[in-house]
Amino acid sequence: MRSLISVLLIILLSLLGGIPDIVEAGGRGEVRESVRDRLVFGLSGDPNTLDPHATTGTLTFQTMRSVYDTLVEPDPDGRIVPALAESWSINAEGTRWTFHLREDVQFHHGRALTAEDVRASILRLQDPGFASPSAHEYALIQEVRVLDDHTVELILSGPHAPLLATLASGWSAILPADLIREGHDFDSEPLGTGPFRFERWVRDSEIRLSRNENYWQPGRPLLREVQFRIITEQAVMAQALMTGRIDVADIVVEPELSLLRQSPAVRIYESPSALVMVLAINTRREPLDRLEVRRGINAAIDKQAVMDTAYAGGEVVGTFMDVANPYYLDFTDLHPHDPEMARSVAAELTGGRELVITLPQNFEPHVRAGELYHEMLRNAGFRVRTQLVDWSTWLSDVYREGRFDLTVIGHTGKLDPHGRLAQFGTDQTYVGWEDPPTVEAIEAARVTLDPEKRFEHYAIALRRMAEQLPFVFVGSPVRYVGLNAELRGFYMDSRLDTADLRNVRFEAP
Amino acid sequence: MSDLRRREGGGGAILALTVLVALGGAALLADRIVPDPLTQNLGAMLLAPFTQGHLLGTDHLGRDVLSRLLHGARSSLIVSIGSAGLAALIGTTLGMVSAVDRRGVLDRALQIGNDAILAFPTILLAITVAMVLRPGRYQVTMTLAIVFSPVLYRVSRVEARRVIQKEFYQVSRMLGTGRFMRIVLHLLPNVLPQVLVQTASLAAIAIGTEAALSFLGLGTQPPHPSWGLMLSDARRYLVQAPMLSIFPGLAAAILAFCFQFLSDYLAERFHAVE
Amino acid sequence: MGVRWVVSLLAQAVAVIFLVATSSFFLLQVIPGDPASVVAGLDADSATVERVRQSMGLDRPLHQRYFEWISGVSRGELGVSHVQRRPVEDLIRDRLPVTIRLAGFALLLSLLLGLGMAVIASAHSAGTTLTRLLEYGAFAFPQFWVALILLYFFSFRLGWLPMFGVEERGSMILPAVALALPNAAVVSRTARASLRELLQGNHALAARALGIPKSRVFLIHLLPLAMIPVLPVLAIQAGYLLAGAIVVEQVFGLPGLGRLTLSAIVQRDLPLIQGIIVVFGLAFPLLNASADFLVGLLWPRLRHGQSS
Amino acid sequence: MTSLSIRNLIVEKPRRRGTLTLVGPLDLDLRRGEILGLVGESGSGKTLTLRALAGIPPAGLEVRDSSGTYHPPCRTAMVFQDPMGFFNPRWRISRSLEEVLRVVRRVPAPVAPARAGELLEAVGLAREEGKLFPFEMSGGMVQRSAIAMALAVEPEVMLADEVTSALDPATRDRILQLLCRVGRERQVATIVVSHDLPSLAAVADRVIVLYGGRAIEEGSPGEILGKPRHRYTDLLVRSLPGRETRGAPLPEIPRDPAGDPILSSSAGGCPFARRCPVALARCHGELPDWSGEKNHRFRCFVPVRGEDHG
Repeated sequence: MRSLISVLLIILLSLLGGIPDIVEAGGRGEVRESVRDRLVFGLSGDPNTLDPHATTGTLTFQTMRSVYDTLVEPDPDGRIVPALAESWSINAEGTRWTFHLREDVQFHHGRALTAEDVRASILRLQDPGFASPSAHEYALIQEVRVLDDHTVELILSGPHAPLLATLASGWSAILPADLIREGHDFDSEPLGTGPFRFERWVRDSEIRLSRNENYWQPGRPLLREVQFRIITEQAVMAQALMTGRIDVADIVVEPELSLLRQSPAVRIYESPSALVMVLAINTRREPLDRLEVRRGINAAIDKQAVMDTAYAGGEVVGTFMDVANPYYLDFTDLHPHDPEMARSVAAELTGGRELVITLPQNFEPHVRAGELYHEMLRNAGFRVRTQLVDWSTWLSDVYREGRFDLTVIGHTGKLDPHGRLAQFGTDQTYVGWEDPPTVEAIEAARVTLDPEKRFEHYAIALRRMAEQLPFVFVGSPVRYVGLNAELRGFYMDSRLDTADLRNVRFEAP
Repeated sequence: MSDLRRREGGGGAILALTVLVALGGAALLADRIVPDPLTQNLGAMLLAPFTQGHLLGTDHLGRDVLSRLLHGARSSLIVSIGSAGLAALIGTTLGMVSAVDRRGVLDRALQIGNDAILAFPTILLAITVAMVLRPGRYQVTMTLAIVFSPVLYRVSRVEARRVIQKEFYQVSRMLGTGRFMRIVLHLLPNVLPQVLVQTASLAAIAIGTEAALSFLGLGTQPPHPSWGLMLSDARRYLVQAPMLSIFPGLAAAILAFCFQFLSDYLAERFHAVE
Repeated sequence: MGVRWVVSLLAQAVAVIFLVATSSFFLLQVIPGDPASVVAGLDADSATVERVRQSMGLDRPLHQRYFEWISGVSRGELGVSHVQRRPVEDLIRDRLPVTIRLAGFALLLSLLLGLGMAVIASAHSAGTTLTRLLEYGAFAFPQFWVALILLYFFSFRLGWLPMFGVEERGSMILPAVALALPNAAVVSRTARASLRELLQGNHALAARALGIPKSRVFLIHLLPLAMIPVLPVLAIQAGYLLAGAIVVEQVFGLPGLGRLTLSAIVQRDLPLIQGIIVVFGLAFPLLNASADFLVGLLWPRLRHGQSS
Repeated sequence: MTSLSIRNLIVEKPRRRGTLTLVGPLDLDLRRGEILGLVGESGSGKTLTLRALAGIPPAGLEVRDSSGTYHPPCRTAMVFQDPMGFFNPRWRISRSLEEVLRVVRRVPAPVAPARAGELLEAVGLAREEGKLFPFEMSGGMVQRSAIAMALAVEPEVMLADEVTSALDPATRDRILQLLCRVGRERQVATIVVSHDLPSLAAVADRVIVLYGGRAIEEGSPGEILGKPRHRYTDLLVRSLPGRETRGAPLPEIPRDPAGDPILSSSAGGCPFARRCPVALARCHGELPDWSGEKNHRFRCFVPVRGEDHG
């Protein structure tokens, strides 16, 4: 008996070992400030790394946007405005870009920002050994020349209009040159010039940031502390927001959206997203290689119903561009919803072949949309089957290798339309749709710096796509963020999908 | 004494069998007795039970919950019975081979292989195998069969070795009964009872595991229903439509109850016979 | 328990782990999905993906990678995570405490619940029926569903317990209960069978015949004895607990090994998945051995060896 | 001076249709210090009788006497056939003894170890041997410890169930003698159950022969062994080894066509009637009353005469 008790005691003690920190942490959490200057930001997943050069994951940029700055940045009106660079100039050929840096910027470890940091950051992005997934966006930069401490020049092999947008994106974060040289662990200890300094990261749990007192924008940021809480279960996220445990829920979709709308403690922040939701069609495969079949499929889909039911509302689009984009053109009248026409196509042209809809199961709305497509196509007389695959399989099988009939995905926007359209019309994309006029137009737009001329080029490409239907273009949804009703100054750039927390504050009660 | 034991749980076992047969029948005839489980009605989503002719209401795409439940029974029955049965086949065969292996080399190898499978975290093994086989209801059946077979391997090996040591088996060996016949005549009938008990119990566990795999997207493929998939879909609607989770949850529980009842009943009976 | 016993146990464990490691390595090569594509993301062109693949070392021949990895494992190095770019053993070490605490708490809970159920079942025939239903229920309801229902009632509705994370007081209670329930059923089944046998056995009879009260016989004499078959079962169940943690940690947002495993699988972080499997593979014989040790402690006859 | 007096002890099993009587009705009277032997083949109800007397009948069985219900009328202690199973395998012998002393006799904890030691010495063990676990002892030592355990409760009646059958022959007699010696010394009435008639006869003051749950013959050991009267006892005695005098073939007790003697006894007649080679018709219908003298009585319509044994 005594031995049994002693064993139980040992087990018990080892378990109780964890309790002090639970109690301590719990006590800390209870503190209620009179004027709140601490933000708890609910994040739907854990970033893989905090190194913005090493990933394309939105979660990294969502958190690191507040730790790093970029040379230039987008403003709410979609223009690109100065940030670390006070001003810049581009030569007539578009091959020499000169940036003048601010002189009052300090890294979090106290050293002032110089041109050398910009050079080191871009070289790091280009380094084949480092293998940044964003490397291709900098491929045209042949040389980064430091003219003086605060002037840096990018020498391009040819004109490349999207570069400015690239430099304004999260992956162009400027890292300190000295730490890059030392091989600092940017994966888990990020250090930049941004409004908040990194405090700690408990993986799969939280990321803590604190105010950068020396931030170059005077009086910013307003918050003292930002805590990103990782909450993967959407239902929990919604409850946490309603009960005040978190102040921001980074992504809100149905059914939580309608729940949150009813809560007085919650305000829903809406912005048109830069996403284009599509039912992608593999145009390499028989019978999908025929335009009539694609039109039949397109005609079978009630796009507004899909947007409303699966994606919580949004506007229907007729081509490969989001509604809010300055380059958007309305082609929705080109192919109306027409179940009758779809039925005749299904009966006459598919030869009874079964179409498989491959669904990525990482994002629930896509699965729901897939179920809707399945039913709509079935009703029109198509033979359909649905196959769920996980995100990795989707990426390699569907996206890289083009092994699918139909698939559901949302194409994210970038600051520059090139980010979305690059490569379309060539045989490089997963839909396999080849169209030389489109390729030509996209390439012409890439090397053209004048926005109006670019618009004309892109218009050609977008019209070709709207006519040729390599996708069923469904719509661009609204991006919903759940906010504490007392929160002010929140801004989410929907094209970068990251929140700007510099002006966020709580309204005094 | 034995009649007393037989009565214990006998009623439960009959009830369990009745429910199983009824479920099986309903699953087979689902096409005839309930509307199509795929038909969506976007105007009638998340209806409460007993409204607009939907006995158990509708789901988030306006599909009839009762039809999905009955059609889902098919998946659940196929997966649970199929995987447990296959596992019994694999596990028992290998277990008996292991037990009769005279030199012990094969036995040793099988044991280490078996331990290796057991050392894999169950769900991880299930996920990995399910990914290799690709998602789907038959693939899940195969996956679970592989995951479950070590349990039956162990049981049948232990039972077979017990039988081999008994006099009657040794006698039949001395009498010159062929090895194969010996296994069929003496080993199998004596190993089978315990295997049956475990198989029924595994069938019950399969239901929960299938649901977990559906939760991870590796089970039955939408829009076709399975209880696990329905549960997984319904979890988002816990607040708005709790009934959506209650029905498939209960159905899964009842099916698992039935298998457990059968397993326990068989165990009692065989215990009594011994 | 002589030296030979320990050596053969060790040899067997090494063989098992080697087999687990090797089979997991090759099995994972077959699963669809490309780690480089995941890291490179949607917008990368094929040259970038290729470069990422090279940086992961995935362009080298399979056998070379295997020998490198397996020799690393033998030195206790599990490689570097493709996605998180940190040593796998660090990643696992970071998450282990949460999962061990969760699993330990759940183990304790399942022991208490299970024994309690077994006692109730043995005390009353009505209790037997009730216990059996509870046991069935614990098996029958899918774990993630139980977890969600618990979350819904105790956190959302009643607000008694925290809904995510590990910081707040009592944050381990709901996950541990969700995790413990199926185990409690196994414990209860085993303890119930063992108690039933003990109750009919000579020792119970003897104690009763000498006039020791029924309740004392039950609680003081028999219950500790009933624990003996429960322990090895518990050891096997501990393995299942770690597996169940994948689902439970996901629902309750606990930063443990289960979450790590799931994200490793989703992202095809092969070294990480392999590392986790090896750690689990190590835990399995370890748990079995510790159960044997505990049984020895509780049951002197076994401790004194197989001499009698 | 009787220490136990029971009338019409019955052990029965309630069933859906009527009850099945397994033992009795049985009358038992014991004096203090008396050694009573209960003898019978397996299935005759010996163990059941003891367990009924001790108040621990198997589950599902009911015990009653002439008063309607049965409670042990005095403090009883029981020693079992399997001495290992008697003890908690996880406890040292002294711990088991102290448990009984403290829980049953309410001996204060500080005194208990000394009392346990005394008991061990009383059964011929050294005090230090109490520090052993049951499995570390020989069968004889464990059975001695079991007797010490029984003595610890200071019983008025001691019940010994086949206590020697698990032991080797050399130890067997010594244990039996020990049991009877401590019983006489401490004036404890003892019921010893065995199927081994000769060794029982060597120690008992009185022997009762059980068949099918009924007492069929009772008397001093010498009388029973020397002049058995009931047909069953007769066959039993004649089948003992070393009795096959004059080259006569070993008598065989015929098989019971109904299988279980208990089942045939519940029909109402002599439980042995179906196997009895000389049974009369009435033997199947009723069980005869006791006949014979006070120190040797039997229940048989066709008793064996003395001269049959020559």
